[in-house]
Amino acid sequence: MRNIFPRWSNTVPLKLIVGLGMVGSVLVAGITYYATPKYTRVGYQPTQPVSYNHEFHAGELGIDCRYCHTGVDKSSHANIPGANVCMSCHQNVKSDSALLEPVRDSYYGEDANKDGKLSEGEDLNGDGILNAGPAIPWVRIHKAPDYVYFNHAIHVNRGISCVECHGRVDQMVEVHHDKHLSMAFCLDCHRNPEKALRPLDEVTNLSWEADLSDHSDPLIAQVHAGLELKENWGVNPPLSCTGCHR
Amino acid sequence: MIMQNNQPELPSGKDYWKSLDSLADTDGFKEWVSREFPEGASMLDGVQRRSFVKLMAASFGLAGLGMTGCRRPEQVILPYGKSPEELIPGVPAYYATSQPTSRGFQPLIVESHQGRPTKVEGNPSYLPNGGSTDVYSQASVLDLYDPDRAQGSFARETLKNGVNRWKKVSTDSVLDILDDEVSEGKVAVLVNRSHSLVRQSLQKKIASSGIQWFEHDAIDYTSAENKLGKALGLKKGLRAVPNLSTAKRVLSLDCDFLGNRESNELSNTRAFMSGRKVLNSADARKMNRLYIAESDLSRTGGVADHRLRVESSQMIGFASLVASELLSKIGHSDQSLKKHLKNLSSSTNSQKEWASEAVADLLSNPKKSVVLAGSHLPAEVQLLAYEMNRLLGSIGSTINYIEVGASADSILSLASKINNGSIERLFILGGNPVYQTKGFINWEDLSKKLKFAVRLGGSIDESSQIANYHLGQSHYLESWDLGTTWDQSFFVPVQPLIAPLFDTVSEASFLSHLVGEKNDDHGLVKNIHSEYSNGGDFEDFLRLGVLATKPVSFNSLDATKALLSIKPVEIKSSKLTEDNLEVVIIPDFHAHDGQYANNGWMQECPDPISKLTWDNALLISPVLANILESKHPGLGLLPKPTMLNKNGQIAPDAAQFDGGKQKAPIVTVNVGGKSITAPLYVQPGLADFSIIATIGYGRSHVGRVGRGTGYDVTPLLSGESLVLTGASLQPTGDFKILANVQEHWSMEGRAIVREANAEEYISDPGFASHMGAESHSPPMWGKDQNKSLQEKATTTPRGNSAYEHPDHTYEKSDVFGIHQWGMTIDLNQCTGCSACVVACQSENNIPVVGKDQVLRGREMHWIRLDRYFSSTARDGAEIPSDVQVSFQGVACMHCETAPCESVCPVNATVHDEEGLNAMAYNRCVGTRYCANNCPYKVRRFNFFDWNKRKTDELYQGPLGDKNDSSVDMGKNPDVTVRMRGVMEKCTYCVQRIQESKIRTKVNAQQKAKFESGKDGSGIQLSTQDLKVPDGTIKTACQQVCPSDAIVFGDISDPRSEVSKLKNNPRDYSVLGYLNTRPRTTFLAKVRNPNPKMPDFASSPHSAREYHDKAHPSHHGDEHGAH
Amino acid sequence: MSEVNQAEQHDILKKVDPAPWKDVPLVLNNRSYKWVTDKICGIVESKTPTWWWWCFITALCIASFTGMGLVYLVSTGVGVWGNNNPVNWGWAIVNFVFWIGIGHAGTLISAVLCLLKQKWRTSINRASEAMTVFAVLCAGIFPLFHVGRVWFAWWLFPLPNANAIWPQFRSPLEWDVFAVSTYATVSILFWYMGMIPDMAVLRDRATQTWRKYFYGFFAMGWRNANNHWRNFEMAYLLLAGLSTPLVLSVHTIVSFDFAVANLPGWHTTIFPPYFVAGAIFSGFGMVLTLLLPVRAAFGLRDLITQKHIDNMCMITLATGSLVGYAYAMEFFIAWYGANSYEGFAFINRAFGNYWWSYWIMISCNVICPQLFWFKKIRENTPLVWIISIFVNVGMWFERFVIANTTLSRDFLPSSWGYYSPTVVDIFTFFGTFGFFSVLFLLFLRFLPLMPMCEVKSVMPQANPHADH
Amino acid sequence: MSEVMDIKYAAAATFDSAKDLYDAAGKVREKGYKNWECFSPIPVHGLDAQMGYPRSKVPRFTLAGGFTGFFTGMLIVWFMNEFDYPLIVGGKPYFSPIYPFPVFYELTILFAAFGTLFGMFFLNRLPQHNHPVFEHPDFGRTGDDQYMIVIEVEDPLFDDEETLSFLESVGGESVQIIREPID
Repeated sequence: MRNIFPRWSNTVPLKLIVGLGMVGSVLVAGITYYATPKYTRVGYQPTQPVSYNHEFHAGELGIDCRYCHTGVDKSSHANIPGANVCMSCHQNVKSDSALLEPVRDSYYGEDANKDGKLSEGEDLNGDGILNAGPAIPWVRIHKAPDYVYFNHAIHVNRGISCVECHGRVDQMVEVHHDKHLSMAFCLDCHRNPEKALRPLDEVTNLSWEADLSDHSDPLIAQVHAGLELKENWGVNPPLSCTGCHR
Repeated sequence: MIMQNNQPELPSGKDYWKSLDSLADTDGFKEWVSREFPEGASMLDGVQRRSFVKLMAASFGLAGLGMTGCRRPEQVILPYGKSPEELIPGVPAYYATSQPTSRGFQPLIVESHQGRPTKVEGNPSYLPNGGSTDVYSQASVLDLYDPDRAQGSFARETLKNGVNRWKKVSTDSVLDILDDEVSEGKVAVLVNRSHSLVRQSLQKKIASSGIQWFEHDAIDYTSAENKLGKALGLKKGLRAVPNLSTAKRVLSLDCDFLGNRESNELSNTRAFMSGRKVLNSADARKMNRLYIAESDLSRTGGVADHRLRVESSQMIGFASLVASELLSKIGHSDQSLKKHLKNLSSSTNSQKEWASEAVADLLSNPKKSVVLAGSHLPAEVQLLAYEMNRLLGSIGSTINYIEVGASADSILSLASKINNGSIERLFILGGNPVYQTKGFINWEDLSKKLKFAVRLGGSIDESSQIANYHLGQSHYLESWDLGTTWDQSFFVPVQPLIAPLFDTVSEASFLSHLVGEKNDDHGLVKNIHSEYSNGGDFEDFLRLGVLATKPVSFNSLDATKALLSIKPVEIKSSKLTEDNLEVVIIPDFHAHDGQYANNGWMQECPDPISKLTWDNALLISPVLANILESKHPGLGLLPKPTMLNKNGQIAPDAAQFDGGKQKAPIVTVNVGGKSITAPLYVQPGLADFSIIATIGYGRSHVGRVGRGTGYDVTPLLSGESLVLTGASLQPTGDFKILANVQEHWSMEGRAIVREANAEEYISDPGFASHMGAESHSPPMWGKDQNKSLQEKATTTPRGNSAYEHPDHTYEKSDVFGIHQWGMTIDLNQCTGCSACVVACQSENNIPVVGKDQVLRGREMHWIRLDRYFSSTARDGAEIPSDVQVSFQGVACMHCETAPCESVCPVNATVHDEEGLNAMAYNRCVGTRYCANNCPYKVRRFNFFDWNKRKTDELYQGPLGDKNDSSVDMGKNPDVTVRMRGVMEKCTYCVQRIQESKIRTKVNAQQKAKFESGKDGSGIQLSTQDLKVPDGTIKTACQQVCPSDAIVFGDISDPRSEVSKLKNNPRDYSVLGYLNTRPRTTFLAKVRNPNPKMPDFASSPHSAREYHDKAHPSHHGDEHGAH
Repeated sequence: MSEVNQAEQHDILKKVDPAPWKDVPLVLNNRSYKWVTDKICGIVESKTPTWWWWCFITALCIASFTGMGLVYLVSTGVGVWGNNNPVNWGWAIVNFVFWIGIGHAGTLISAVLCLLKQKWRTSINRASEAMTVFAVLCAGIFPLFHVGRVWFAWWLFPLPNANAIWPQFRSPLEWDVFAVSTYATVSILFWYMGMIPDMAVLRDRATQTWRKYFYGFFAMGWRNANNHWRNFEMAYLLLAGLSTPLVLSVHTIVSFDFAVANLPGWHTTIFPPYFVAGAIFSGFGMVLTLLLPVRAAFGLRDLITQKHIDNMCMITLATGSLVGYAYAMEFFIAWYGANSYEGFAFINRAFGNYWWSYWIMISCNVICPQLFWFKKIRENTPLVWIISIFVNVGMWFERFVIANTTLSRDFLPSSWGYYSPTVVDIFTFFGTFGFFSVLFLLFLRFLPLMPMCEVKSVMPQANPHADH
Repeated sequence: MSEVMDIKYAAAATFDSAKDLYDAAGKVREKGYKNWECFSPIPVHGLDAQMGYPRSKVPRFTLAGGFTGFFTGMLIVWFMNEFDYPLIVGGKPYFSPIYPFPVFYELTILFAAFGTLFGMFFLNRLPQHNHPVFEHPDFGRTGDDQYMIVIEVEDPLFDDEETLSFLESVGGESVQIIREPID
């Protein structure tokens, strides 16, 4: 009888093992990078119906976040401002800019002559009310899954800044998803809140940094400041399911 | 022919509001949207509609519909064009309103999320109810979103084959036609009884405009007051309003004053049960005592200390017996009256001893005792009860008689007037008279005589079938009204929380339209308020929700003459036998008088006593059952005793359970020529020859939920009494499968519900801890036995276990809780009203699974009400006739050493640092091991996509229809809606806990910041500042409970209410010997029997059953005791 | 190795030389090696018999039931099964334990009997190992698919994820994951390693090319060299040594699913030994059920002798009686423990709502095997086969009794219920027999039914010192 | 030309019974051959000693595997339930060597089993699908009922004639040279 397999076949097994090992590790690496929120969410930047410029308003003009996002310190939702908020300035500023057309539509609605009063032929659907116009369909960027109950009020009021989850919005012309906001992300902060805690006045100051006077490393400075606040305020973020899942 | 028809405006009930999409199609909805969400309206048309629905969902913040977190479709947020000032998205708003019912207006506070009413609570400003609600108010919010509602107005077209089709028309057009018709004259209005002042004021105007007025209710709660008024020869009604908080002894003559057969259920319960709160032996000594003589086993009977089974038709005799005992005991002078009562009561001598001892006890508590008579009983009994109360001196102390207006003309006179042609045009408002009266009124003929008829109703029902037009009636959460509570001590408003979803009209505006008043109902209510409040602020009234007033009380008069006029012949009802049975017709627990027949929550909420869902049955006594079995062999009513029954291992089932499904034989009931067929159900505790039938089921024209459920009793009705005699039963040989959620009725001598008599309690307050396996096993806590509740809660000492338990104290652990949550349920306070069950369902988005799934044992209620019977009879084969009832609300116990947690392979159910047994739905893979390992069986599994699929298409899986999303609008956005394949259970309303904790922290921080004025870095907050104050958090079940049986709070705080109760000697854990250390513990039940009574037992039956099983040796002397 | 002279070696060898099987030869009619080789390889090399095709197609059809059942289950929900509250488990877990139990005999024969130097195992161990592997595959289906959200079943494995949450290792189900997967893997390894030399033989005999390469590939280039044999034997012995504790642990852990729970009738320390005994019992039942027809079909009477059948019957008898003892002991402890809940649980088993299943179990598991006391019956092959079937039925019912009686009537009478399976339950389970048969038929067709080298080594020719 | 077509690999002789092989093997070893091997359809008892082989080294791999398994298990459980995300479960300790023992136990066995099998492969230099000895015309029968001794050319004592005659002298039949073709 003769050999069935050629001589070179003897080296195949070894090559196979090495090959599979490499493929496997690439696969794992690929999944951990592409199939996790780090990749799937971060950078999501839809085009909005109105090209609102956060960098300009929040950055240059320095309008406080809470001026528009009124719910953020009272409610679980931060709340997208109604057209009336925009118009409180833009009635005077750039009042006829074409970019603001949707805003004006939404604000005035049936009020054709924009006098705020119900006058002849304005009440189109005849309900005796001066209805507002179509809402501006802002595209949602940050969304926790339905079974996660994130509450803005408690974070903002206990010294967690917007920047922790939303990044430097004051440097974004158009807002994008900056942090991956996975459960691991939440847990990380809930385990060591001192990395994020800051004085209440600085919560909406996205560029704030802990006092560097007696520490060279900003991180160490932050942790020191944070630990003090954590102790004083009795901060004890929940680590168990009930904190976020109900 | 009017009996057969289809759903309104569509050939088959199938393509009916498949989802929000098609909801958005309906004009009414579009209009509503344009008013509620102006910005959305314009997007409703054409291709954008679909997207609009999505947006609406977003702006509603409907949380967690389906739990797929992985895929994220692009979502849009729609802000307001002009944001309303008061509305903060994500923060619920609360409004005071009330629900108009035939039992008076129920004061409510309703929770609203972004304009959607989601949860109903009682209005605490109405003190008699103390913020509690009954089961019906809880369920009423579901009706608002019922897809089978009449979505606007319809015109009836009868096809050649006689089938009715309904064509959608605009309400205004109907109202215009109506005006012309009214001008024709010969108009009548038929309404259900109401306590609305708006209606009252309009009624006058209507009368003056020549329109005739008739009222009807199948269950007429005002009948007693009218009978009594007439019997005493008054022009007005005389309403008995008991004041049970001061009553020490109560004798109830077939009066279910704690149940749905009488008015004032809530305030009665609250007042009466407060007299049974036992925290120490002093309370036990002054505990009140209830005697009841009844035919049905009512919830009141379940609470009673002494219960006598007497057929309702025998009540005059029995009442006279009691009265004559009373007269002789107080040495009444009037001999003729004595004699008269003697021979009235001649037929009831067997009950003499019981009656005389009861009366003696009533007399021993002067001014603190009261006699109550069921409203369905004849004038004679009402009169006797009144006179007894007068003689007992209770009037003014334990019971008040207030004057009310006489009742309007009855439906019978309406019928005759239609027949003689003096009425040609009829408006039927509310109620459902055609369904309720078809037993004695031939509507088919009447409808031919009518020229024009309009029906104003919430849904297209039997009464719509004789009408030319059906006007959609607005839900009470959509309309304005103003009325009084039953006791007439308060005015309460009805204010809308949401603009009408559809093109519907409220009763008030309909009536005002009738009299040509064009002002809107809001104005109407405002005027009436100013009229009654002599210039009080309307806004304040709406904010508070109540306005106190004074009922006209009646100064008592001697009823002797009236009593003497009772003729013996009238009451000499022949003796009852199996051939001469009585039928007692009562309101159904689920459907009430039929108005809740299409309410899924009510349908699935088990009847407290019979534990039936989705059906009603004819209840008969075990005695009658045995007779029937012997008369009709193979009837299959009672199961053959099994081996375990025979050797006394377990008690026999009260019905045949075929593979866990109750198999009930169907019989024909004949009464005076009329007959119905219905399934039989053997109910321990019934009077031997009574048949209890419930009204409200077997509706022929009802939505998809109620269709085909139950049997219809109305053909038997005669228009006079609800108690019919001369009935007989005839088996048909058929069977019906009934969805009974509790197969086994006996506790089997297990120390689950622990009970003692007052005397026993006084001599041994800790009796509960001397029962159960743990009482004779080494102490669970081992060396830590004597630690305080707080230490135990925070450090979870190891007791005898081999493990070192994690420590939750602040110092020792990185996971620590500043609260430790716990609950107590006082078994002595529970009457079994089941409001907690529906409240929980409403609060926690618990799905309805349908009869088929209930039959398979898959009901989803997080809290269930276990009902056990116990009796003296312990011979295995017999079903007892005289039973004691014990209720036990069972929800997740949040065990500290939870058996469910340690068997979950994926950490889906774990403990949180505050002692909650958390259930992370989104982590659950559904091994169901936790449910197996739960000794209390409180975990519920989503076997199907209950929330996504229609209950009748579950088995079609992805091919089945999607559920009506309209119901989703009523869901609580703070609670995840669970998908198929995950486990769920009671969470102690964790959403409420978290909200309160967050609010407390936020407030503490802001307060401190405000005070310090600094950037907050200097703020010092102690754990005390961050603790939620005791009583802030009320779980849904706790909030509705009229008798405060449920108390929830922080057990790490020794001053909290719950801690105090847990330190009460009555406190015990169910199955404590398993060392599960439940955070929910129970306060043992204390009964208060009268040693002199013939049916006295030295200790409750259940307790004796336990001792018989636990210590068979003592068996002898146990019985020697009595 | 240092210089050792001939004589000494012989002494040493005499010592290590196992006692030869005196009384009955394990291969009848003193066959030659060649005969053995031809016989066993012949089964694989000969043309496919028609009966094989019929069986195979039937089995495929039956197997499809499982497939359909599972598709319906996953698409619609666990509700399509009969499970309810309180009986949240029901057939799925019953079937799982049943199949796992079946598997055990294979490992036992190949491992335990090997350690015990039971030479008669050689002609039956390959087939029973195959049975083990296939049974475990069938078993695996049920715990996997009984979960509500099977697409998340991977959460049971300790894999890192974006939610930063891990499995919970206190749960017996988590232990199952490790036990069953380990059991499956090791059984396959053991089975495959034993086949390597036989694959080599098939390779060397092969005439068709595909066979050359197919068997060649799996033979891994085995050369029958003594160096190979030396490491092979050592590895075989070690695997046997590892499988023995494994097989005991697996069913112990399976029994923990019940014993670790706190329910009356489950929470008992007797479960592990009693489950293991039951497993071996049912396993041998299945081995008989499978091998007797095979023996007839391929005329292997010289290799699977009456001696083998006798031994298997006796083991069945022994384990059956063990199980019977366990049943009795449960009742005794329940009574002696004086816990009313426990006491009721057992009375309810025998006389309660599922009494019939209990008595089926008793008659099949305890009474039936007692017939094996009689030589006459042991020698009546058809009868033995029938009894073996009864054993299988009985053992399925044992698991049914344990799982259902306890759950349907546990602590609170208010939550008592009744469980009955749906048609989907029944078909899904029925289908697994088809699945099993498909695999076993393929095994018969393409793999050596018996370990030739082992059979040969227990024949007289194997002895290097016998003078002839 | 033939001598470039192939190269000598070894001298082979076949035997008919285990006994013959056994005895012959003894002689070969005494002769002092080093690179030689016996081929047999079954593991012949005592042949290892006869050939002067030491005890197999497979157990070392098994042991290594076992230890790895046990401690991997322990590490996993400790890391996941105690270190990375401690959760309160049934009031039980976060980590204990007791409750997860089944996990350690199973992993021990799993890894040990892998160690054993792959240890055997490694020591036998398997898989090796191509080997000169396969060139022997009826090598196939060594799996069936024939025994064979092969002395390789590499052996210092190897010498065509002498080795062949020696093999015959110890009772070998069909003594011949195995040639390996070059392809």
